[in-house]
Amino acid sequence: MRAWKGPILASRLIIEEVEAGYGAVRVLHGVSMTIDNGETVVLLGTNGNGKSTLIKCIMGMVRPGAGTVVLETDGVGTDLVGKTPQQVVDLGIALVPEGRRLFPALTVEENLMLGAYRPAARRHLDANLAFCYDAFPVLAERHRQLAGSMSGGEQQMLAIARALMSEPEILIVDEPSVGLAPILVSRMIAKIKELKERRSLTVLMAEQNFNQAIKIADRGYIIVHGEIAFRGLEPEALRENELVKRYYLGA
Amino acid sequence: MAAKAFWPVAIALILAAIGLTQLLANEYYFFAAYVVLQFVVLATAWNILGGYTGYVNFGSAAFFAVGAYCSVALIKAFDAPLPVLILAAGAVSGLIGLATGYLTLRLKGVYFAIATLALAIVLETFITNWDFVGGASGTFVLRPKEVWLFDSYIKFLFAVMMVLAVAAVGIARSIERSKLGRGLAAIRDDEVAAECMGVPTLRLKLLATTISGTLMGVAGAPYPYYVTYLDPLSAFNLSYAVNAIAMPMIGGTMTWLGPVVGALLLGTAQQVATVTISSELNLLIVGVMLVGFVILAPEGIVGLVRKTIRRGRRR
Amino acid sequence: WGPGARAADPIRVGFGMALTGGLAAAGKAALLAMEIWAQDTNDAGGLLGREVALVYYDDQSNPANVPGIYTKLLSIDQVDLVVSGYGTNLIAPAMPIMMSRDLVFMGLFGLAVNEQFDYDNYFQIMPAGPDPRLDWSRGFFSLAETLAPKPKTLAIVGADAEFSRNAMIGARAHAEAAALEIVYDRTYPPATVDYSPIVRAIQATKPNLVYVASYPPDSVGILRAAKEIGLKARMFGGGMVGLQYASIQTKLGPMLNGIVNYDFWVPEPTLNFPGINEFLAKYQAVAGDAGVDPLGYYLPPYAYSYVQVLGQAVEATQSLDHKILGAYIHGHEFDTVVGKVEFGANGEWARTRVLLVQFQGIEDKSLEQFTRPGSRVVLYPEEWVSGTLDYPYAE
Amino acid sequence: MFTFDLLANAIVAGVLLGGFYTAVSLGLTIAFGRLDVVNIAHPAFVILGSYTAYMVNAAFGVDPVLAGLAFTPAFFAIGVGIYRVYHASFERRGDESLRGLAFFFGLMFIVEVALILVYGVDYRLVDAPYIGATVSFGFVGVPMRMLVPFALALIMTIALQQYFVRTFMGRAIMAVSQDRLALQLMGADPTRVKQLAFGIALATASLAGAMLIVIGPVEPSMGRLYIGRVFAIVVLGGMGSVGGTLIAALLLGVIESLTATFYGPSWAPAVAFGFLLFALAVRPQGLFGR
Amino acid sequence: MNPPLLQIQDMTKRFGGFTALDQVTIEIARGARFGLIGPNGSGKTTLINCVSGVLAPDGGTIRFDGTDITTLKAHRRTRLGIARGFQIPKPFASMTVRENLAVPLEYAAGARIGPGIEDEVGEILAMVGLEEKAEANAAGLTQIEMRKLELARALAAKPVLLISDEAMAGLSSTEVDDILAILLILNERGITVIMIEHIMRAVMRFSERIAVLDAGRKIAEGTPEEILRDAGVERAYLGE
Ligand SMILES: Nc1ncnc2c1ncn2[C@@H]1O[C@H](COP(=O)(O)OP(=O)(O)OP(=O)(O)O)[C@@H](O)[C@H]1O
Ligand SMILES: Nc1ncnc2c1ncn2[C@@H]1O[C@H](COP(=O)(O)OP(=O)(O)OP(=O)(O)O)[C@@H](O)[C@H]1O
Ligand SMILES: [Mg+2]
Ligand SMILES: [Mg+2]
Repeated sequence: MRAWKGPILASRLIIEEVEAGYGAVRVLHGVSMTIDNGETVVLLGTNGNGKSTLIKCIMGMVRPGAGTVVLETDGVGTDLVGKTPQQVVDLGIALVPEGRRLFPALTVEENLMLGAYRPAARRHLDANLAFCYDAFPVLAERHRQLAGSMSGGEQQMLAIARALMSEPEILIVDEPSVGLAPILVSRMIAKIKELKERRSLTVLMAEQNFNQAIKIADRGYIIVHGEIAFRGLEPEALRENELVKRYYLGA
Repeated sequence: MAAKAFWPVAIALILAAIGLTQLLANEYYFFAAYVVLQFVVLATAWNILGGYTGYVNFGSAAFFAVGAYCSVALIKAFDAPLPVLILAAGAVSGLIGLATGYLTLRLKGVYFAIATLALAIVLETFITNWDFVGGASGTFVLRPKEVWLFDSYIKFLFAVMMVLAVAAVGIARSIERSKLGRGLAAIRDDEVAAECMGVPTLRLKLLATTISGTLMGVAGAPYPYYVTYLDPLSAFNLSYAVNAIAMPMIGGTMTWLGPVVGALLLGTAQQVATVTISSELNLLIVGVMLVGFVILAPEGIVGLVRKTIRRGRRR
Repeated sequence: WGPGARAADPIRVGFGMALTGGLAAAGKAALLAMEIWAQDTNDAGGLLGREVALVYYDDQSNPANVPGIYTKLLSIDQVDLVVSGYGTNLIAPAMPIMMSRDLVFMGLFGLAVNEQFDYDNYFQIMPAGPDPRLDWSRGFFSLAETLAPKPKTLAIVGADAEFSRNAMIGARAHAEAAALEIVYDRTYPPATVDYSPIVRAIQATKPNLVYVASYPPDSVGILRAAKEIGLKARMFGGGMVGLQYASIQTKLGPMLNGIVNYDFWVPEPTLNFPGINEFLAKYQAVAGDAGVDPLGYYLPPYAYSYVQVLGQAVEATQSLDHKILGAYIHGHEFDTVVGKVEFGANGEWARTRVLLVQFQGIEDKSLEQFTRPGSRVVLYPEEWVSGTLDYPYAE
Repeated sequence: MFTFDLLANAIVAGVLLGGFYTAVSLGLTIAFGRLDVVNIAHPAFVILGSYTAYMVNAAFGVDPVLAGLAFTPAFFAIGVGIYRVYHASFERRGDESLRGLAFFFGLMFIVEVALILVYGVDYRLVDAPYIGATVSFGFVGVPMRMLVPFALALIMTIALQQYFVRTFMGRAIMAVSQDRLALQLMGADPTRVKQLAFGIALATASLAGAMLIVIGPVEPSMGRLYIGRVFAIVVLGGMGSVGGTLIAALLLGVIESLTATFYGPSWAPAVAFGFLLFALAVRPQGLFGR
Repeated sequence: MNPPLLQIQDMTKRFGGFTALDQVTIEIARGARFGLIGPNGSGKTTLINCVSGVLAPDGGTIRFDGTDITTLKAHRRTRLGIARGFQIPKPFASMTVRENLAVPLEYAAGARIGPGIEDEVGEILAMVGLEEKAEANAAGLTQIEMRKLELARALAAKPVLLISDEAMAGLSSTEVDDILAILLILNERGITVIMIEHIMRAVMRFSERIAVLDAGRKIAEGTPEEILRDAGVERAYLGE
C-alpha cells in the first residue's frame, strides 16, 4: 500500500521533561517519553491526569512551560515546541482529537478531502480516499451525508479516516473508544492496528480501555497526576502492574 | 445601583425632569434630551429581545414607525390625546411583535434577524401606499397649541418621554431579575436545553417579542408631534435600527443598565456632534465611536467598568 | 455689552442643511451658493453695517434632526435670521418652531409646505407658484394641448416619495381638466434598480403622453430604459429631478434630446437676469473642489436668492425685527439673481415660473454644450419662451 | 394588461436584474455565510467599487468593468486589512458576531464619509459603449447595460463555486467557521484562510460596484438601500451556498420584475420580502441551506 | 395493576430517506432501572429525543403515566416529570453552575426563589460532586464537570423519569462507580431511570431490564442475563 511513498522515513518522537498547564494550573510535571519508529505506544491514565494535555503539547496546541518535544526524522531532529498545529501536521503528525472535531456542516467526503489539505498529501488524494473508503465502507455509503448527523461511532470512524488522509508518519489518537459500542471498540482497535500495518504508521494512542488497548500496544506508559508513573512497559508487565490492576482490572 | 434604590431614584428622576421644564427656559435642551430619551426606550426595548433572549431584531425602525404611524392615524381619525396615542401605539406594535414572533420564532440566529428586516420592508411598503396617513408623500401633524402645566409642547413631550424611559428601564430591570429573565437567558444560551429544562421557550419568546415591540411602538408614539412632518423614509430611517443595536452593544447587553448607558452616551454624542461639527464629520464620529467602543470595550461599558472594579478590589 | 460692541457683531443667519445622506448633493450645492452670498454681501459692506455670518449644521437628510438644530440655532446660538434646509421633509419639522416665535422663515425648495401650517411669515423661493401642486406641471399639460393631433392618453409614473407623489397629484388634476385618459398610473420604490419592466409596462399601454415625476437616480434609469426599449410617446418627461444636473447631463448626452422637463433656470437669452452670470462664475470656480454640480444652474441661484431676499429686506427696513421683515417681504418685489421675485399671500411665488424646457441638439457628452443657449429651449411660460417644441418624442 | 410579450420581457429583465443582485451578494455569501462575519458594510464597499470604477473611467476612459477588475487586488488588500483588525479585536476574544455587527455599522459610516470627503456628494455615472445599446431576440429586448453585469455575475458565480469545491483552500474556507482547531489539525492556518476569504469577499465588491455604476448613477449613501436585499438573498440562498445565492438572487429579481410589470412597482419590495418571509416560514434554513 | 410509566409504541423516525427508528415498542415500569443499548447509530439518542420532545416522531405514540404525550411540547413533558441529560453537554454558558440549576428548579420543579431553592441547589451539587463549582461559570467547566452538570440539571427538574444519555462516556472507572451510585440512590427514592451507555460493566450492573436497538429496530429485550446470552445481541453489539 505504500508504493507511492518513496523511501520510508524513520520517525521518532522524543519528549523530555515537559512541563505544561493551563494558566496557573500545572498539569504536566516533567513528563518524558519516546515513541520509536513503527511502534504502537499506548498512554494510559484515568481522567484528568494529563493524557490529552501531553498530546496537545506535541501538536502545538499547548505550549510547554519547559522541556522539549523533538521529532526525529532519519536522524534529523526538529523541535516541535513553538510550532503551530498546522506546522506540526505538515511535519507528518496527525491527530484524531478528543471529541472528534469534525466539520459538522460538511459532508463526509468534504471532511475527508480537507484531511488531505497538507501539501504532501494532496498528490495522493484519490488513492488515499479509496483507501479510507475501503477501510470504512460505511463512509463510502454515506459520503454525501453531513458529518454532524452521523452517529457517534460513524463520526469516530470519519475522524480517523480524515486523519489518515493527511498521510501521516505518526498517528496520534486520543481515546478512540470513547462512546463506542463494545463491538465497535474492539473493531476500532483492530482497525487501528490494521491501518498501522498497512500504512507503516507509528501510533500513539491515549486510552482508558486497558484491555482493548493492550491488544495492539507494543509498549505502554501510565500517567498519574501529570507524571509518568510507569514507562515503556511491555504488555505483560503492564498487566501485572499494581496500578493497572487497581484502576483497570477491577481487582 | 442598590436594589432598593431603583424606584425612588426613578421617581426622583421624573420629578426632576418635570421640575426642569419649569425652571429651564431654553427649549433646545429639551429637544435634544427628548431624542436621547427616545433612544433609551428603543435600546432598552431592543435589548429585551436581543440582549436577554439572544434574538437580534434588525427591524426596530419598523416597530418605531408603526408606533408613530399609529399615532398619525388616530390623530387624523379622532384627534386622540397623547396618552391614548401611546397606549394604542404600544398595543399595535406589541401585536405586531407577537405576530412577528409567531411567524419567525421557528427561525434561529441570523435567519430571525433577516426575517425582521424583511418584515420592516413589508411594513414600510404598506405605509408608503396607505394614503390615509399620507402615504409616500408624508403628512403634516400639527401640535396642540397648549398643554396643561407646560409652557411649551416640547417640554411636555420631554416629560412624557422621561416617564416612558423610566418605565421601560423599570420593566427591563424587573424582567432581568425575575424568573422570566432567567428563562430568557436560558433560551439565549441553549434553546433545546432550555426547553428540556421545562422552560416554555415559545411562550417566553412571544412574551419577549411582544414586550420589546410594545416598548418600541411606545417610543414612536409621540414622534409625529416631535417632527410635525412624517414620511415613511424618515420614520423607517436606518438610524433607528442602527442605534437600537449599537447602543446596547456599546453599553453592554447583559444588564438593563447597558442600553441606558449606551443610549445616553451615543445619543448625546450624536446630538452634540450634530450641532457642533457642521459637516459630514459628525457621521464619521459616530462611525469611529461605534468601531472604537466595540473594540475597546467588548463587553460594553458596563462590562468594562465591572471588570475594572473587580480588578481593583482584588488588589 | 455696549451698543458699539453689538454693532460690530456679525448678523448671523442660521440653518440646517443636508451635508450627508440622500439629499447631500443638493444641500452642499446650496451651501456653496449661500457662502458666495455671504461673501458678496460682506464685500459690499454687510447688512446694517455689520458683517453677515452663516451658522449651519448638518441635518443628515434626516427630519428628526431638524427641530433640535433650529432650537439650538435660536436659543443658544442666538442667530438673527433663519432660513430652511433643502426639501419639504426638512422644512416642515422647523415650521412649528418658527411659528411659536413668529420668525420670518425662508424656504428652499419645499412643495406646498404652507398648505397645512398656513403661516404668514413663511416664504418659498422655489418658483412653483401660488398653487404649487398644479403649477408644477401646468407647462407640460398646456403644451400638450397645443399638439396636433390632440393627445388622448396619458401615463403617469413616479417615485414613492414626497415630491413626486405631490407632482403626480397635480398631473392627475390637469389630466382630468384636459379630459385625458390616464392609462397608466403607478409609483415605484426609490430603491428600484432596473426600470425596464416599468417602462415596458408603460409602453404596453401605448400612451400619447408620459409624465414622469422622479428623483435623480430613477430619472437616469427611466430615461435609459426608455431609450433601450424604444418608448414611443408624443411628449415624455415633465417632473424629472436630476436632468438639470450637469454631472448627469454629460453622461446621458444625446439620449436627452426630445425630453421635456421642468427647470428653474437655463442659460437662455430670455432668462439672462442681472447678476446671474457673475454668480455662476463664482460658483463654478469652486464647485469642482466641493464635488457638487459643476454648472449649478438648478438649485444654487435660488439658494443664493433666498438669502438675498432676506438681506434686501433687512437693508430696506434697516431692521432685524421679524414682524417688520415679514410685512416688507409680503409687500415688495425683489431683484435677485433669479429675476424679480414677488411672494403671494401663502408665501409662494405670486406667479409660477416653473419652466418647461426641452433638450434639443445635444450632440455629444461635452459639458460645454450645456452652457450654450439652445441646448434647452424654454417652452413655457409664455413670458420666457425661447424656442419651439420638437415632437413626437420618438417614433 | 397581460401579454405574452410583456411576460417574457419581465422574466428576462428579472433574470438580468438577478444576475446583478448575485454579484452584489456574493461577497456577503462568503463573509457572512461562510465566515460568520456580519459585514453589513458590504454594500458600502460596493459603492466604493463604483467610485473607483468611476474614477478610472472618468480619468482615462477605461471601461468601468475592466476598471472594476483592475481594482480587485486593491479591494482584496482592504479586505485583508479589515479582517486583521476584526480578528484582532473580536475573533480572538470570541462572541464576535453581535459585536461585529456594531463594528461594521461603524465601518459603513466611515466608508460613506470617506467617499463624501473624496468625491463629494454629486451623482456619478460612467461611459461605456454598451450603455444604451440593446440586443433583441425576437420580441425580447435585452439592454446591454444589464446583460454585461449579468454575464459577469455568472462568470463570478461559476468561478467562485469551482474555487470552493475544487481547491483545497476553497474547502478550507467552507470549513473554517465550523471548527478552527480542527482546521489547524488539517494543516491549515484558519486565520490566513479567513483572511484570504474575506479578501476575496471584498474583491467581489469592486466588480459589483463597477456593475452598479454601469446600470445607474451612484451617490455615497446609496449602499444603505441594498442592505436588506443583499442579506435577504444570502439567507434565502442558504447561507454560504454560491449556487444558492445565484438562484435566490434570480428569484428575487424575477419576482420584483413581474410585480413591477403586472401589479405595480410600488409593491415589488413587499412581494419580494413577503416571499422571503414565506420561504423562511416553510424552510427555516433558507431555500438552499443544507 | 398500574399501567407502565412509559409506553413507547411503534415509534418511527426518518431523516430524509433514512429510517433511524423503525416501529420501536418499549414499556418501562414505574420505578424501574432500564438500560438501552445498541451499536453506534442504532437510534438510541433519536429515541430519547422523541421521548423528551426534541424531535417529532413520524409515527407511533408515547404514553406517560397513562396519558398520551406524543404531541406535547418538550417543556410540558419536563413538567410532567421527564428529565434528560444530553449526550453532548449543553450548559447555559453565560450562567454560573448555581444558576444553571435554578432554571429547571424554577420552571420544571416549580419551586419558588427563596431559601428552599438554595438548599435544593446545594443538595444536588453535593450529590454529583460539584459543590465547589457552584459559583463557577458553566462555560469554564471541564468536560467531566459538564457531564455532571448535565446530570445535576436533570435532577433539579425533580423528575419522575430520568434519562441519562451516555453520562459516563470517558469517565474513569471510579467516576463511573460514583455516577452509578447516584443513579441507584435516585432510583431508591422512586425515580425511574433509563440509562443509555456503552460501558457494559455499568449497564449490566445497573439495569433490571435492557432493550437492544440495532439499525432502528428493537432486536432484544430482557434481563441482563438474557441479553448477554442472546446470540443476536452478541452479533450486533457485544462482539466476540
Ligand atoms: N482548557 C483547559 N483549561 C483549564 N484546565 C484544563 C483545560 N483542559 C484540561 N484541563 C485540566 O487539565 C487536567 C488534565 O486534563 P487532560 O484533558 O489532559 O486529561 P486526560 O488525561 O486527557 O483526561 P480525559 O480522560 O478526561 O480525557 C484536568 O484536571 C483538566 O481539568
Ligand atoms: N438530523 C439527522 N439527519 C440525518 N441523520 C441523522 C440525524 N440525526 C441522526 N441521524 C442518523 O440517525 C442514526 C441514529 O442516530 P442516533 O444519534 O440516534 O444514534 P445512537 O444510537 O445514539 O448512537 P451513539 O451510540 O453513537 O450515540 C445515525 O445513523 C445518524 O447518522
Ligand atoms: Mg483526554
Ligand atoms: Mg447517542
